[in-house]
This record gives sequence, structure tokens and C-alpha cells, in this order.
Amino acid sequence: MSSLVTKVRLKQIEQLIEKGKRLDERGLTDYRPIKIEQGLIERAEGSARVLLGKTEVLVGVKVETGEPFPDTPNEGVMTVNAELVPLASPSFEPGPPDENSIELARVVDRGIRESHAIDTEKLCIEPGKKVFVVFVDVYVLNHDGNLIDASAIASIAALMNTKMPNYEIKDGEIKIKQGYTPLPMKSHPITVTMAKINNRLLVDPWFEEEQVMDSRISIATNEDGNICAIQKGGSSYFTPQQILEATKIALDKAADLRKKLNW
Amino acid sequence: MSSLVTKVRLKQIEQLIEKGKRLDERGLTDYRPIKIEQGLIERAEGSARVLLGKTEVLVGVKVETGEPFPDTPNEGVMTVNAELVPLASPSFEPGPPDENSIELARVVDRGIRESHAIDTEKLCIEPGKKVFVVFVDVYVLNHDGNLIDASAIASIAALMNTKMPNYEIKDGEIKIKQGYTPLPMKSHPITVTMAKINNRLLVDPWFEEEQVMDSRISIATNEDGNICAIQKGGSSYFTPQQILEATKIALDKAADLRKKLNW
Amino acid sequence: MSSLVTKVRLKQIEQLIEKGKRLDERGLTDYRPIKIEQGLIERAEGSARVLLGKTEVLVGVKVETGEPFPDTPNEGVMTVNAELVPLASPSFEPGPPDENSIELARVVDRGIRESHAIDTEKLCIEPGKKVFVVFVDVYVLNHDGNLIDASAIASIAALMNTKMPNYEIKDGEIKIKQGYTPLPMKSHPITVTMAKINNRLLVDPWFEEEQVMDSRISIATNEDGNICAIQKGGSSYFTPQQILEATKIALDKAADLRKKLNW
Amino acid sequence: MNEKEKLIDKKGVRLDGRKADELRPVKLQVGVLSNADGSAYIEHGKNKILAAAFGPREMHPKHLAQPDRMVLRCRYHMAPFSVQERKSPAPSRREVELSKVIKESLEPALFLELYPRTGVDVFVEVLQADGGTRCASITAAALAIADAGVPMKDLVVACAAGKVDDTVVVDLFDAEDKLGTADVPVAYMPNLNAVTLLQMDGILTPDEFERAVNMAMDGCKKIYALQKEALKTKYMVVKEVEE
Amino acid sequence: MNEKEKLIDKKGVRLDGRKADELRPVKLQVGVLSNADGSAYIEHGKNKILAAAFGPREMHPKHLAQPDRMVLRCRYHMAPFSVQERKSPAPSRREVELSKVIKESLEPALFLELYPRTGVDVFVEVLQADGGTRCASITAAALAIADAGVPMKDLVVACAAGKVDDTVVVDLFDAEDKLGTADVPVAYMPNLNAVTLLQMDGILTPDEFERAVNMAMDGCKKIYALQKEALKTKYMVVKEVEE
Amino acid sequence: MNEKEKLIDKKGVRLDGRKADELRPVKLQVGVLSNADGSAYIEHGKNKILAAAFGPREMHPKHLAQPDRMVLRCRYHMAPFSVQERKSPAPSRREVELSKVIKESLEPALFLELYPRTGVDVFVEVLQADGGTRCASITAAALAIADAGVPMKDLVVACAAGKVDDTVVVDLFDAEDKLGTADVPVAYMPNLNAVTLLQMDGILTPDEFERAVNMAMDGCKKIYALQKEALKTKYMVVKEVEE
Repeated sequence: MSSLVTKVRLKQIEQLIEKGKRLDERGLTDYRPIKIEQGLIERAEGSARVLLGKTEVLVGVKVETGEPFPDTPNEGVMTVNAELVPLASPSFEPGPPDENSIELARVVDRGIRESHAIDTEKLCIEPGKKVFVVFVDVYVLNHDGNLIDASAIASIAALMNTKMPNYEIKDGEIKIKQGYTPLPMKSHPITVTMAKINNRLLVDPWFEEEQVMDSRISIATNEDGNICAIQKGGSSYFTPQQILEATKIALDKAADLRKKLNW
Repeated sequence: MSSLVTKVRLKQIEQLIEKGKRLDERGLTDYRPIKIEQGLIERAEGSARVLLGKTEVLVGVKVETGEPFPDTPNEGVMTVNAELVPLASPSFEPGPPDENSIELARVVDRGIRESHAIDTEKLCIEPGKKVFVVFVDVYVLNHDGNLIDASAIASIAALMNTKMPNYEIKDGEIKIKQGYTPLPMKSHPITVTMAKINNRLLVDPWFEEEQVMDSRISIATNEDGNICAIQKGGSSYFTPQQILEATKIALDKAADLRKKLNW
Repeated sequence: MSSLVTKVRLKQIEQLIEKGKRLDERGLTDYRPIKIEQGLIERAEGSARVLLGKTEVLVGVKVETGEPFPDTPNEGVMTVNAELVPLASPSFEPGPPDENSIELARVVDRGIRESHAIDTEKLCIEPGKKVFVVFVDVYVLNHDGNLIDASAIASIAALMNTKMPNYEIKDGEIKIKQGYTPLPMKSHPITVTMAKINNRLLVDPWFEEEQVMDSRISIATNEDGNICAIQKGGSSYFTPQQILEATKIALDKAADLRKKLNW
Repeated sequence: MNEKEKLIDKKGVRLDGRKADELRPVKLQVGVLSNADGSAYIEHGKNKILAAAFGPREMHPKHLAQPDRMVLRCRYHMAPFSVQERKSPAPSRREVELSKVIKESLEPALFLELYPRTGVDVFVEVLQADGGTRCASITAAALAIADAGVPMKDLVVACAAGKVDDTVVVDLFDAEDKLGTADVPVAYMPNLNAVTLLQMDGILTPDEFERAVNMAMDGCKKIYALQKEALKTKYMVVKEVEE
Repeated sequence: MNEKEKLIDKKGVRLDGRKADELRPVKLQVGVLSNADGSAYIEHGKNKILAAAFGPREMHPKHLAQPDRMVLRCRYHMAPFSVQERKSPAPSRREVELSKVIKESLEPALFLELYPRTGVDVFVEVLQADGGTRCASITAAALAIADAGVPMKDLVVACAAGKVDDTVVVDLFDAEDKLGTADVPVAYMPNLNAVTLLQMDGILTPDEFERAVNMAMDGCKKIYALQKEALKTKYMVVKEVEE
Repeated sequence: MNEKEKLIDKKGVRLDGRKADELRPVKLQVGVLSNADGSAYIEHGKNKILAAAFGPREMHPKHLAQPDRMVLRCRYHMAPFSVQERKSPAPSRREVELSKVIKESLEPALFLELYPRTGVDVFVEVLQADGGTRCASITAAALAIADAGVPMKDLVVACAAGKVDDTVVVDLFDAEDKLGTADVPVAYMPNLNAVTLLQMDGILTPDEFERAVNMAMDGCKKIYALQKEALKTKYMVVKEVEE
């Protein structure tokens, strides 16, 4: 967006915010409509597609076997990768991950990891030697703002949909048996992102709001009402008061979503 | 070539084609003179240099030991790589393989692989563990058109020239013995490339013809008169009739070459 | 430096050289002040920082275990890497190593390797299977000319400061014991670099002299007065007489430095 | 070819229940992505593929623009989760080659000379692969270009034929692709009777090859009807998606 | 969290002898590199970090320049020997993310609109890492920018707090970082009461989180005093270094 | 040095039958590639190397052009099959360094100031390596530049000397290179008595070093005669090649 358009848009958006309103007629703390579809990709061990307004994210989960990290020999491995594929936005270009897709992947990763969403100890096959490796691949298909929340929700939904192969160990060799077990999960974190515009906090910023926002804060919380991951972004700041306000909003909105999604 | 030059050249070439003639005085289905020299690179297990008119391609074959692919535990491995080295043409630039060199490598690869030219089962040393790996490296030294045919012929000629070390297995360890065995081959495919210009098919297009051609078709056939690999290229199309015509020409020309090369 | 500035500077430098003088008031064969600090990086197995005038180089040494090269199964491995980090000069850019940092690393590497500075046979843990791997990482922190000599001195100083873990082999497994042993060294090579400007040789060229020099020669010698590595650089030449003169200067200056550094 | 496993039974029925000349189910949707100038989604068997087109627009970087024609660029890319074993998202050599042949299968449909100095970018993402992804990608990409409003001489549609056991069959799915004897992907502009992509892997007699090409073109014609239908019903479909 | 190893003893003393609200020793030097427009060196515990600033200068490459504002670029990079196991010098995903959040923690201090079309580059090299490198990097980077003479609204200073065993503590060092329950790095502009970096890993109740943020900001204020001191004594320090 | 294996026998004969001051056979051909502006092929012992020169021409990319001089670029590259174990075609650190020193060995022969804003590109491909590839590459590259019609102050010619067992010898081949004590590659412009490349690996006394340099220069002079011959007979040679 050129800076002239940005300035005009910013003024419109600011004027509405003063009245507690937004361009798309939501209230300041309202999410856009959320639609979740699980199991779309039969070939993956788990998958989910999330529509958050016009933002569309598909997450596929692959489960393979591999080696554990030396410092956690009894735990499976989880990695998150995010691709801002170029069909999702004219601003995305083909090529290796840039700072935006790396930040997205790492924020989603921390939300899952720090809340202990996956019971990684149950992914251990043979301590120090063989464990299940869970690849969470975030695929952004349409970018209309707030990729973090859409990706985080889609990732958890995909993990909830993930099945692991049954196996037994015979003579030191792993043998795949028939049937599947659901991926063992301990928590279902929900990440809520807010934009700061004109010193007000707006939940779930869409594309145009992101173009004019001063800064951004994403807060992941778990079902116990605890905070498990935070990421501030953008070129401006938050006051300490705004941070506390943001954590309250994040907890509130996560509770709402939990009810709505039955998580 | 600038588009102006291209247009003038195109007109010349088209006018000649109408008379069944070409700028270099060949008939439409004639190859340029072919010269093959084998064993030029003593350090490689096999090598061949092909001159096709002024187009010059050197292929070196290295044979090493490695692991088989999991789905073919009893078969050796063959890989083809092509380098359009910058001394071959002002249009080639140093750097990682681009789409042209990758396509060239993959078309040569399919010609060899799909015709079962190499008896890969004889390259197995220990099933699932150790096999011979055959690296076919196509090195384009001078680009005057029709790199596909020159590279395909040079690759087969280099494979025919390839020797593998003798070995025995003692106490589970592979031991290299004196002497060599020729690489076991089952077929000698020949790839024939035609350009479509002004709706006519021209065998073995040289550089200027490639600049003005509408599209290109490469057809590999084996000694049984069967087709084993095809690649259409270029920004235009072929009619179904032209495709059948092209397969007939490819079979004819391959038979000619087979006689000439004694393959 | 723009070419105009270069030309003016060159004239000044040349006029001084005619009188045996330099812009920073050194004699033609004088080094700038050298300051060495060892052990700065406690986390590394060895480290040293060298200030050569305003040129500043930090070398860190990591010692890990790994596999020997197949052709030297009884010897440990040493690798040198150099990073021209962008805070050291406006002319350094972030990114993978360019030809300058690769040349620097390889010249430092040869000085160490060819003089047999490290007793690599003593780094062997289990022949053909496990050896110590010594990573020498040259980090240029401020570039004011003559990176080669500063990096070479810092590397040897860091190696002299390097400790290896004690270990024992029990039941075929390597076990780290308490305490450390100094890295076994056999030689302490010193590299002396000279610039050719206006057909005169200047020892230890600083930044501005490097901008105007015709060419450069770096000569590593050991305590026996033998030559163990040479690298000519730059777009001009040396006469055979200049080369012999340079080797004499290199031996003289190395002897001086050896005395000063107590090597 | 695996000797033990029969891919076609005595009654001529294939592993997935189809006859030799029967296509897999094909579903097409146009205009599914709001940020692209044009887009399409295809389910062809279990293949699930999205295609998007951007342009005609200024080329970026500019030095790639051509003074006498439009430049079509194409990227075929597979999602890491689209195949049995996770695929690295970095483009493989196979993806680079397919990007090139897909581009060259679409160019004949465009009036490249009418839009000098501009570019059209086509991005194809394979979300799930089940054999024949390049063909399904072309079918979807052509719809995306049409949806972007880029004038076309004809739609391009693609379908493969091949040889399985000893039979020439149309539209190979994953297992047939891997265990069959030959595969012949064909892209076609039915109105112009023009073949814009032709590849072949495997071994076929000239006669089998001719039958395979004809069978593939027949498959193309059937899918072509679905393409035209999808373009017509675009707005209805879009409504369903967004409800 | 490792159950067996206690990180805080019964008297509330941490493994390195500090109390819950006690910072590690911090040493700051400004103007330590002659080629950079501004530079600073920080020792924060055993962290040893250099930062350099170049600019405001013409952007290179030019097309990255912005017509209405200055562009700040930032690279956070770890020396291969800075950590226990040698780190490849190629930038890791972690380094790419930290470069981004460090940049965004510094931008609020700059008058970006006053220097359109220019750029400032900040390079941070972690020579030795001991937990909390991103915070120490920000503290040093802000000094480097100030030393370069780039006008700033306030210095930016950073410090983490977190939870170790069951206690909220300030300024975690390496072992606490790895074995503790939560880490909250905060960057702060004390004069403007503005938080410019905030991240969190681990699990905290809202109450613990609030205490952690306050503790981190208190830490920031203490280091802020040292920053101002370092800027004042720059020339004295420089003399010592070069003697 | 391998103790058991003697590289020189009691009569002073080397493993390949040469005496200490004897060169390997050298064959030179000029003008062997039709697309390059200049080219040359060298067989030096079992080294087989092609060199091509393009230019003087406009620099690409343009921003690398220099307002006051011509830019020489050089790429030394080994074919994957040129050595015992297959080499990855991606440039190794060794190839990057050799590209640089080869460029710097050729620059002194050129009138760089006479062709501002232009560039000459030299590409060297080692098809088979047998020790001393950098020297043979320089010898061929100088011929390629001359063949391109770029004015030169003198041809550049290169040859190594070194120490094998206890003897200083000229022109080491592969086994001597690997098992010998020292290697001193030298590039030289005989008419100007100018050394344009000098490197050394190994251990030599100053006296041995002086003898090695002189021996290498003597070798250079012999090859120089062949270079001039090759330039003269260019057209005859070309005819043979193309017959």
C-alpha cells in the first residue's frame, strides 16, 4: 500500500476507532468469523484449514520417525515451518523463508511448545535412539491479516486431528501395526493478537489495519488461564498498562474461542 | 539475439524451409556431422566427447559405492547432472543449475532410465546396503544448438565406455580386486530432437534455428523400435498429426544413427 | 575510497616512501604496535584477541570430536574459517563468505598446517574412527589493514591458549575425565605481509596503504628460519629480486616478533 | 513393474474400480482466493491443487520485462504434507522442470505479443498429490488465468494416459503411476486441436503410444467441459465457499 | 524443569549467588570500534557482545530506500565460538527472528520520518553467550546508535525476568534460562515509559507475569543509568582501550 | 611425506620417469571454442583444461563496471569427473581462492585503464586434474585472452617447482604434489621479468626456496615458447580440430 493511501486509510480507521468502531463493522475486541475444517488432507497424518474472515491457512502434520535431541532423549520432536506461498498475496514472493515467515513459524512453535500442547514423552519409541518427529507445516493460502492467530488455531486443530501409527518393537526393530492412535495432547493453547492503532487495542486486525497499525502483540494462553507465550511486533511500543490490558483481553477472547470451538 | 535479428532470420529460415532447405544446407531431416571420442578422461570410469556440428558435449562417468534407494534395495543408483558451463556460450552464466540445465539433465536421465539402458540389478553389491552409484555428468563445452541429442548420445557413449572395479566380499567387507568389468548395459536409446518452424519439423536444430523455433520435441527410442521417453518444449504447440509424424522421424533417424554408430 | 581520493593519497604515500617514511610515521619495515590478549572467551576451548594498530581480530577455538579424513586416519582435523563481520568495516557486508574471507581463511590455514603447528597425531582418539576436531574461527572486528598478519598471530595465540578435555576409553566408549591438557603444538609460525607501492616493500600495510598498493606478499616462516607458506595478492607483480628481498624481510621481522612475543 | 501385484483384474477393472477409459472424478472451482487476480481449485481424484494468477502487471524485477511480449512465469510447488514422506519446501529439481513444462503448456494459449513489457505469474500449490499432478495443475492454472481476465485463445486442459499391466488406460492414479509401464501426460487446447504439453516415461510401441495420446486427448475433452462449466458457475461457487 | 537440580536454595540464593531481584554485573563501553559510525561493547554477566551502527547513510541497495522515512536494518549474529557447541556462522532461524525483534525494539526510539531515503544499519555480534543475549544486544545496540549521533527519543535498554523453581527472578543466566519455567525479555525506554520488546516463553499466571514485567523494567532502569554513564565517559573509556 | 615410498630413485629419476628439471609434456591449442571470443586448451601432463575469454564487453550486472578501468573476472572450476572422487559441481572454497589468485596473476598483463567500464570474463574448466592445475589454467587463460584480441603487455605463463624427497624439482605431478614436501606455483611474464602469482605450501629453507623459484621460472620460459608457437599456428590447429 502506498504511503498516501495508508495515510488516508489511517485517518478513516482512527476516526472510527474513536467511536469504538472498525471499517468492517466489528467491535474493537471482536474476531472475524472463524471456520475450521479438519482432515482435508487425507495423505497427511493430520490437517486443518482455518478461515478467519478471508484469511485462509492450511496446516498439514506429518509424523515420521527420527532421532531425539541429545538433551531430551525421552521426548519426541516437534518442528514448525511456515510458508507464505505466493498465491496468498501479491506481497509474497517465491524463495526461501524470509523474516516474516520465520517469525510466524517460531511464534506458532512457541505457543505449542511452551504450553506443552503435545505430550512429547509419549512420542518416544526407544529412549535416545528413536522417537516420533511431528512436522507441523503452516501453509498460508490467503493473507487478509492476522496470520498468527489463524496459523496457531489451524496448527492446534491439525494436531488434534493427527493420528500416529501403532507399532511394536520386536527384536529391537520397530514394526508398524494396523490402526492408529490419536496424537497425545496435554493442552490446547489459543493465541490472541491485538494491534495498537491510535493508542487503542484492536483484536484480530485484518489486512488494512495491519498496514496502519503501530505495533502488535500476540499472547498465547492455555485452558488454566495462564500465559504461555508472547510476541510483540511492529515499529512502535506498548505502555506497561497496555500490556496488562492486552493480557486481560487475550484471556477473555481465548475463553470465548474455547467455548465456541469446544476446546 | 535481439528480436529484430530474430525476425529477419526467421523470415530467411522460413523461406528456405518452404523449399525443404536450411541455412546450413542440410535437408530438413538431416543431422549435422557427428563425431564421438570415448575414453578422453582417463581419471573417470567412463567418458565420451560428442561433436554434433559445432555443439560439443563432454560426459564423464564416475562409479562409486553408496546406498540403494529404500524402494529398490537390489538396484544400483544412477544420477544425471548437467552443467551449462559459461565457456560454452555467452548466454550461460556461472551459478547453480537453472531450469534449462535441470531440464536437460532430467531429459537425458529419463532416456537412460526408462529404456533400462543400465542393468541396475547388476550394480547391487549387498541388497539394501551397498550398491554401485553411477554419476553421469554432462558438461556442455560449446552450445551451437540441440544440446539434448548431443548430451544423450554422449551419455550413452560414456556409459558404454565405463568400467567398474572388480570386487569380492570377504567377512562382510567389500574388497576391491584387480581388473575391471564393463558397466552392464541392456539398451542403447537414441534421442532425436525436432524443431517446429513454420509448421514444419526440422531434425537436429542448430543454434539459430532454436532461436526462431516455435516448439521442440525430443523422442528417445530403443533398438526394439519402441518409444521410451518424450519431452515437448518451447512456447508453441504440436498438432496430434505432427506428433505422430515426429515419432516416425525419430524412429527413422535413430535407426540411421544406430547403423552409423554401430550401436 | 573513490579513485580521486586514491590518486591524491597515492601521491602523498609515494612521496613519503621516497624518503623511507609513511603517513603514520613508521619506518618501511616497522610493524604497528601489537597487543595480544588470550583467554577472553571462556566458553571457547581457546581464544585470543590481537590489536595490530587499530586492526582488531578475535580468534576462538572450539575442540570437538569427530571423524578423521580417510587418508589420515591417525590424525586430528583442523579447519579455519574467517568471518569479515560487517561491524568491522563499511565495506564488509553480511552474507556467506566472499573471496576475500575465503582467501584469508585459507592463507591462515596454510600457515598453521604447512608448518605443522599442531601435532595432529596427538589429536587421534581411535584411529580411523574418532579424533579431535579443532575449529579455528577468525573474527575480524575492526579492519584497518593487514588482516592476514593479525589473523595469523591471533590464531597461533589462540591455539597456544587452547585446552583439550582429558578422556579415557572404557569398553570402546570415550569418557571425558576431569581436567584439561594444552593443545599439543610443534611450531609457532609467523606470517609477515608486505605491500608493494611504487616498487618499494612496506611491512604491515594499514588500510590506506592497502587501498593504493600494487600488490601484496605474505610469507609465513617457522622458528627454524624456514619458509612454510606464501601468498601473493593484488593486481600487480613482483620481480624475482623483490621476492627474495621479501623473504629476507619476512625472516627478520618474524625473528623480531618471536623475541617480542616470547614465542 | 511389480510382477506379483496385478493392477487390472480379469474383468478389466483397475485397482480403484475404474475401467481403462474412465477418468477419476474431477471437481473444479474458480475464483477461490481473494488476493489473486484469478484463481482455481481442482480435485482430480485425490489430487488437491490450488492455482493463482497475478497480472498482467509490471514485471518485477524490471529487467526481466520484454519489449515485444508479455512474460509468463510459473511456479509449480508441492506442500510438504502433500506426499507420503514429508517433502522439503525448497524446490526440487523435479519441481523446477515441471514449472518449466507447465509454463510452456500455457504459453500457446496466450496472446503474448499483445501485452509487451508486462508479466503474468502463475503459482500452483499441490496440497495433496495422487498421481498426475502436472496435468491437474495445468487444468487449474488455465482456469486461474482465465479468471484473471487475461485473454486466451482457448483453455488448456491436461490429462495423462499410460500403460498398466498390458493395457493402455487413461488418467493414472498414484499406484498406477509408480507400478505401471508408461505414463504420457498431455495438455491440449481442444478448440485449436493443439497439444501444448507432451511427455513420456516408460516403454510403448508406436501403436500403443498413438492410442495413449488419443485416450489422453479424449480425457482432456471431458475435463474441458467441466472447465467451461466451472467458469460459468464461478459466482455461485464463490458464494458457497464464503457462506 | 529438571526436578532434581534446585536452581534456588532455601535462603533464596540463586546458583550464581544472586538474589531474586539482583542483576548480573554489567559493563558498558561506547565508541570501541574505529570504523563504525557508532559502537558499543557490553559485558552482561558472561555475555560479551559488540554492537556497531552505520548511518544515517544512503541505502544499499537503493531500491530498499523509503521515500517517507529512514530504514533501520539490524543483524544479530553469534560467533561460532560463543556457545558450548560450535555454531555454524550461517544465520539460523533463531538469529533471523531475533534480528527482527531487536530491530523493532529500537525503531520506537528513532525519528524515522526525519531522515527519509536514508538507512541505519546495526550489527550485533555475540562473542560469548550466557543467557539473555537479546536483551544485552539491545542495550548495546542503542548505545551504538547514540554514539553514531543518530537523534533518539530515549535510549532503549533491555532486561529479562522469569520464573525459576517457583520464584520470579530478574535477569536469568544460561542455566536458569535452560532449566527455568519462564523467561520474559523486555526492552524499555524509561523516560517514555514505553515497552519496545516483549516476548515470553514458558508458563506464568497473569499475576506472575505482571510481577515479571515489573521486575524486568526495574532491571532496565538500573542498566539505563549505566548506559547514560557509559555515554558520558566515552572518551575516557576510549583512551583506556587504546593505551 | 610418506617414508616408505620413495618418489625419486637413486639415479634421480622421478616416479613418472622425469629428471628433477624436466617438465611434463605440454600441448597447447588456441581458438578451440566457437562461441567464446577467445579460447585455449592445454594438456599439461595428464591435466586437461579448457579456458575461454569473453570481452572486452559491457559488464553484467552493470553496477560492477568501474569508471576508470576494465574489470577482469575469472572463474576456475573443476568438472565433477576431473578428480578421483566425484566433486560436487558447486564451487568449493579452494576453487573460490584459486579463481582469485588466477585473476590476480592475469591482471598485470592487461592494460586495465585503457578499457574503462568494460569487463573481460575468463572461464577455466578443469576436465582432468593431475597436479598443478592452477598453473596450467593460467597458461591456458592467458592464451584465451590473447585469442580474444585483448591487448596484453606480455603473455602470462605458469609452472610450479617444489621439493620431493630431498630434491628440488620442477612441475610436480599429482603424486608428488600429495606426497612431496613443498610446492611453489609461479606465474611469470618472461619479457617483463615479472612474477604475477606466487604461492607456497610446505617447508623450504630460504636457499631451497630461491632454487625452486628459479626452477619454476625456467619452466615458465620453456612453456612460454610453446604458448607463442600455439598462437602462431592457431588457424592450422583449428582446421585439424574441425576436419
